[in-house]
Amino acid sequence: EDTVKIGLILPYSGPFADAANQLDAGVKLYMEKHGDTVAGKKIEIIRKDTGGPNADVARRLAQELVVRDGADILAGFALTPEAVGVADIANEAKKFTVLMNAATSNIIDLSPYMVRTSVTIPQVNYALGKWAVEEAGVKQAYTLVSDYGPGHDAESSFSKGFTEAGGTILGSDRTPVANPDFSAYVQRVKDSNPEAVYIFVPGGAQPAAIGKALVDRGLAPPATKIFAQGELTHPEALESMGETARGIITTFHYTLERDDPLNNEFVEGYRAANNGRSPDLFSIGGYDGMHLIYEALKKTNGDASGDALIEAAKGMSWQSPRGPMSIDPETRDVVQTVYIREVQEVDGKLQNVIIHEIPNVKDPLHGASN
Amino acid sequence: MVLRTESICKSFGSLEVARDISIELPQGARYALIGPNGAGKTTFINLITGQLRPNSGRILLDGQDITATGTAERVRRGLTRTFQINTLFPDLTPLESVTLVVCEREKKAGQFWRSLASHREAIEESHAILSQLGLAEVAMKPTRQLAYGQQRLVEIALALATRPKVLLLDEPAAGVPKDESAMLFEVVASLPRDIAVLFIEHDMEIVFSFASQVIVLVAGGVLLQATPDEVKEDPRVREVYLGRGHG
Amino acid sequence: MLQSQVSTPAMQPVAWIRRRNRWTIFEVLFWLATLLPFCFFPAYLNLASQIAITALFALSVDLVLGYAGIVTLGHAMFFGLGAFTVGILSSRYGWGEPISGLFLAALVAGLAGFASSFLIVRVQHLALIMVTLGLGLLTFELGNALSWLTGGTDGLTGISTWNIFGYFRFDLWGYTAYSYSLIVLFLCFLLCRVIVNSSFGLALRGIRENVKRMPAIGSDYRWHLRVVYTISAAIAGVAGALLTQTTNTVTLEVLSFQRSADVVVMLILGGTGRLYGAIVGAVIFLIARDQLAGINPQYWFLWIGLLLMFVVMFMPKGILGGLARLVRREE
Amino acid sequence: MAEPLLELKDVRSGYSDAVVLDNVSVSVGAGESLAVLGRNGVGKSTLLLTIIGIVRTMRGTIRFKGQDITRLSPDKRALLGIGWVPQEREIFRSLTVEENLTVASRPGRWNLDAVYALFPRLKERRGNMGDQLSGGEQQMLAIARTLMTNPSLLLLDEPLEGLAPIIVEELTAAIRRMAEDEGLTLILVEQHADVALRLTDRAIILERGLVAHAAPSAELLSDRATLDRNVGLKLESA
Amino acid sequence: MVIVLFDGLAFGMLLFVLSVGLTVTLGLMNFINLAHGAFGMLGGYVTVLLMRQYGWPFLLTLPMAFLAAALVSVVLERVFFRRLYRAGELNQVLFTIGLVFVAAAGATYFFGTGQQPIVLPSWLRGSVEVAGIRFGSYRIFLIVVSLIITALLFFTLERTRFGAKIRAAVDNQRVAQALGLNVERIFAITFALGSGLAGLGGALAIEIVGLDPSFGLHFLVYVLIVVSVGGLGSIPGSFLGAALLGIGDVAGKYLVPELGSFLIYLLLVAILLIRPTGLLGKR
Ligand SMILES: Nc1ncnc2c1ncn2[C@@H]1O[C@H](COP(=O)(O)OP(=O)(O)OP(=O)(O)O)[C@@H](O)[C@H]1O
Ligand SMILES: Nc1ncnc2c1ncn2[C@@H]1O[C@H](COP(=O)(O)OP(=O)(O)OP(=O)(O)O)[C@@H](O)[C@H]1O
Ligand SMILES: [Mg+2]
Ligand SMILES: [Mg+2]
Repeated sequence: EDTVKIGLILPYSGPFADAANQLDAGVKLYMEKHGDTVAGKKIEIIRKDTGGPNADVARRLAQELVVRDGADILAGFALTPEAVGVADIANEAKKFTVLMNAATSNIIDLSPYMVRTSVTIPQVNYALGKWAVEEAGVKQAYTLVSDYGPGHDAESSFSKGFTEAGGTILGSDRTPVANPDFSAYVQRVKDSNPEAVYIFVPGGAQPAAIGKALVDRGLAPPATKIFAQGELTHPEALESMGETARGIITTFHYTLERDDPLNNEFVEGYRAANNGRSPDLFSIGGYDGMHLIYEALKKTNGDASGDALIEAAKGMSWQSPRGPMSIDPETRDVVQTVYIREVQEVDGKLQNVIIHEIPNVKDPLHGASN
Repeated sequence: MVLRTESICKSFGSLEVARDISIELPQGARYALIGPNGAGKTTFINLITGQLRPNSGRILLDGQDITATGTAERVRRGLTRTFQINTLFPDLTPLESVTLVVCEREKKAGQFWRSLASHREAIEESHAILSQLGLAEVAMKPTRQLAYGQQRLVEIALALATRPKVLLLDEPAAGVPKDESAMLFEVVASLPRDIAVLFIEHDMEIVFSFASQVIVLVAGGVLLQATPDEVKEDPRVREVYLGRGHG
Repeated sequence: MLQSQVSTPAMQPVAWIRRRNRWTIFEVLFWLATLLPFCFFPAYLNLASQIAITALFALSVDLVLGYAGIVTLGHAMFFGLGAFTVGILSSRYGWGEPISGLFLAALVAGLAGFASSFLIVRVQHLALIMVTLGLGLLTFELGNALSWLTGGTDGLTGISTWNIFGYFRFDLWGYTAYSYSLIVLFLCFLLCRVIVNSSFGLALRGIRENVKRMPAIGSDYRWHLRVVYTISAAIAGVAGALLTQTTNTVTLEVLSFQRSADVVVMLILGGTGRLYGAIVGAVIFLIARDQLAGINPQYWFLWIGLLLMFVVMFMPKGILGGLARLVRREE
Repeated sequence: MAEPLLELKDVRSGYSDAVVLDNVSVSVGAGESLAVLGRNGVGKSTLLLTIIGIVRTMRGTIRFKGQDITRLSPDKRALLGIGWVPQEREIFRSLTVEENLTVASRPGRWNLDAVYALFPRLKERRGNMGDQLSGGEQQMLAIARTLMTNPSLLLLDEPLEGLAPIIVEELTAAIRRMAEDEGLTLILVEQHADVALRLTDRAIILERGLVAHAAPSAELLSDRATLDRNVGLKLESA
Repeated sequence: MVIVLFDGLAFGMLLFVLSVGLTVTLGLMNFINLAHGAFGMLGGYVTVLLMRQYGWPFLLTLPMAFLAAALVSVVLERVFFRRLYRAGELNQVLFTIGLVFVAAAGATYFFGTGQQPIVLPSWLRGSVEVAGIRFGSYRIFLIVVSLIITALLFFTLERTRFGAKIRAAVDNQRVAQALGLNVERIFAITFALGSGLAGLGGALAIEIVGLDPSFGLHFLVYVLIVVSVGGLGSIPGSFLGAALLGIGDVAGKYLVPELGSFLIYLLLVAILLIRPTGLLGKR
């Protein structure tokens, strides 16, 4: 056997196709840069489409990858439920499984063969909650999150950090996942007139919509601070929001504009390969996921068995375009720098400017539960 | 009296289509209901059978008040009608359609565990009804492919299959050629004497030869109830309905 | 020479009706063909199992859509209820016995079907479609709101299904999964076949053909509709339960509009009102999807879309309808 | 002699699964009126449907006003001046009575006033939706609707069905006026053979898809034997 | 509370512009056009392309969005749809779903899977303050546009003979044809009108709901809700239905946020159970 087969399970079609594409582009970029052989083995990617959040399909695809295609490594997983669906298979088939995006904390507990190279929601938001009180001096806030798993996680971890540092939450609302109009919720926020509002919505069209709704009501920095996870100010959303985005503060593990040679090279390469489209959190998750696989294979000398790879992956640390990162040897989860950014004008263009860095952040829930 | 209505009233908006209609239908009745177009004849039948609810008044079947009873229940109690404008099952064959009616009547239609073919008596009964109406040849063709006149006959077959006590026929012979409509009315006439029949018909020849009593409805109200001969001679009826030709 | 008056040679009516319901050689061959994956495509057994489950789901929809004329865009509601019933039973209460799970799922989904049938029979046409859609979406949102019970979008974890009869273990290859799904599918199919060939089935077709006439022939058609809707919901629940049991996962997606819509598409693709259409539709759609997605994970739906358009243009009664026409032409 | 207004030559037509008419040749001159008689299901309606173009002509030709219309679509034929009154009325349900009348109207002698004068009942019901009419009113509307297109050839499929005797009287008078005074050409399918024969100049009897008998109406009216044999119609003795 | 009503109305008008085209194709023509959203998407991409690539002003792109969708629909209508009018609703469902898939693939191929933001002219951005309440400018714009569309359509479709012709052709195609109506042309024009409106709606909606290849399916549920609640084929019905849904949804979310995601569906089911033909529907 001279090839190592990686089964890449992603929602290439359906509502999350964009996430899959961006992630896939990260994977491709890494392989272009580093070749498709490592430790004497040829790397072969087998792409499988789940068509949306489809746990049962993801699971079946993993099964097929194992029994039919003889895959050695399972990777991808843009969506939490799909990772959940596959955990059993990873266990039973003993396959090294790399979560390149799925961001719910506890999924990694489902299988000892899983590692994560993306981020967890508590990781960035707990830090933001603390920072908001301690550094930004905000005393009370209102939270507004999408009513689904990640949103709930975001709400609770931000609130946890925020209250632990001495802040008060004035109120929390949850918006329907597929919500085209935020005016009612924003009006509720306005009624309670908080110092700051914390937002979590999935990427796509909603960030711009909620951003505009806030500003239409006069809920805008500096009068009212807006905190959010990084999706809120992704490049397309920034463009659509325009001026109104100025001053929004977000927390994230990856910042496109971070001026760092590694990152600049990554962004340039990425744009060149993707019609000028910029990388995002999915891209970096895929990119680093491949890095981890390559490095682990080097370490095992090409041994692609799950047990060998997972041992190799534990404790691995490296410099990524996002900054320094490592794999926690105990939880197999990602440890990395969290960036607090503010939307500011640079060279006449609005972009996310890093105003604070918190190094070596672990997933706080894991810290607590383990 | 098998069927009695007491002061039935109904209006559509400002249009009064039934004013205070009280009629009685004894056992074995062969009554005709005539009147100008738009007089409210079909509406009256709709009211009796429950497709429409009266604004006021009562309907009694066998002495029991059925004003609030649903259509299906009225049919099960023996009050059946046919439609002026064909209301059939286009993709079912006449045989299937009539068998369905028989099964409903025998309360077998809900038996989802028994195959249709095992309801032998029902199928044979419906075939007999169709044969009686001269439809045996087309009984196994989809209803939609039958000529209009044949479809009219299927309409009657469906009604007969409910074994009604009171049969309300809304222009049953419209579109059926003369000789066949005569046959049709012979079938109706030869129904057991305990069935009461009320039929709407614009063909006076049929009315006068099959009806024992004629009810004349004009503008939603009963103008007159009388024997055919009396009706034929009544100047008011001639004026609004018959015209000069009949006499 | 002239054909207008010439009809089929007189046949005994009972025999004519019986002949319509007889098992044909095609049917026997069809079911034998379902065994092929065991011998020839063992690597596809997991797919085959999911196809069987989807086919069962489509079958339940055919019962209401193809026979009673109820176009539903919310049937995932019952599928999902079945799926969650066994999922919750296993993950929260530790009961993973499969057969009893199926019955429980059928019961729960059937009850929900019966309850909602009171609303369903009150409306027709677009309103009916929209009410089913609305109820389906409400159930989905309810599932989301009860995420403490359902696990929300992330899904339930910790489901484990026991061996069937304490003996057959669900293996990685899917031998057990497919055998189990196929047997359940076949049994439910037999049930459906009996139903549609009964006088009740005839009443359903009557409803589909002309609801307005039904009360005038003394039929309590709303009751018929309620019964068939309940049966259909129960079968959909069984399909959902199968999915949970064979995959040990269940997420909100089982309740989604997407699932409701997909199954209707598959059913129409195969051909409505003929039971086999449901199965053929699921088989073709899912195999095409799997193969096309294998070739190109990003654009497979282009080809599926073209397939659907093609079928409508050239086989307006679905694939089975088209085949039936070919066969008749041969005769 | 001038070319007839309408001429069917060896026409075969029917439905996908049954040929209904075969070798039918009929011609009607301008201003002439023709009765079509025959038993139930023999193809009378199909003949009219073939002329208006809803049923496809499989063989043979149809000429109208000197033009071959065999392959024309129904709307083109209608614009050339053929008007058809369907047997089953087929009122537009979601249009009001007045909209039913005006939706396809074309200028000419028949306008709203004229049809309302013919059927006062329709005027009373002008705001009703099409499906809220009584059967007879629908029949009137179907006739009036076609008249509003001011056709030069009128195809009537059992137009008297479901009408009160007094209306039948008025309508037959009107039809006679149209035929005799206004020179409208008429093809009338009617179960009441006597009425039909009194209204028309000539008659044909269809039998098993063929024209079994053709004769002047007056002659046929007295030839009860032929009628009885070919049509099975018992004539009213009115 | 005024602002909540205003926002509700504006949200309703967003639903209205998205669905008014479907009121024409589904409501009037009885054609189950699930590809409605695909035409909307087409209009959206036209606007994006014209604005981003060629720097057209937003307002000028709107008629283009209408025209492009209308033109494409005429071609499709001539080639495909006209064969489907009498093919039954299930075939229409299947075909148009197929078309949505193809459209999504096309959009992905040409524009990628990402969001396509547009930058509105400044007079449509931000808000206007009246009596201490801030009204979003774009929302005011949407309301005005919706009123204009409603008025125009109401007069062309319900007050002219053309509207009657459409309904006649839909009610009974063969009789309409036999009376001399050019049913094919009527259908083609109507279909183009409906699709054009879809395209316009898509273009107008980008600012609020964004645009990506899943647009075609994403709003299907909403537009179906509006059309059925308003009543098939009734333009004022759609308007009223959209306004009611919008206000109900926004006010409900404002007062009982926990019910947020249920509201619109609860309204749907409740309204249809009380009035199965929709608010102003006759069929
Ligand atoms: N759509 C159809 N498909 C197949 N066969 C049809 C169709 N319509 C009519 N037929 C058949 O064509 C034959 C002629 O029908 P048609 O309606 O022309 O008869 P008709 O003479 O007008 O009868 P009626 O006096 O009852 O109106 C009948 O045998 C009928 O069964
Ligand atoms: N749903 C309705 N809404 C308004 N008016 C209606 C409705 N249904 C019927 N009508 C009107 O009520 C009147 C009575 O109609 P009905 O059908 O009872 O007449 P009829 O006596 O049966 O006439 P015909 O002999 O022509 O069949 C008609 O003028 C009709 O237009
Ligand atoms: Mg009547
Ligand atoms: Mg006829």
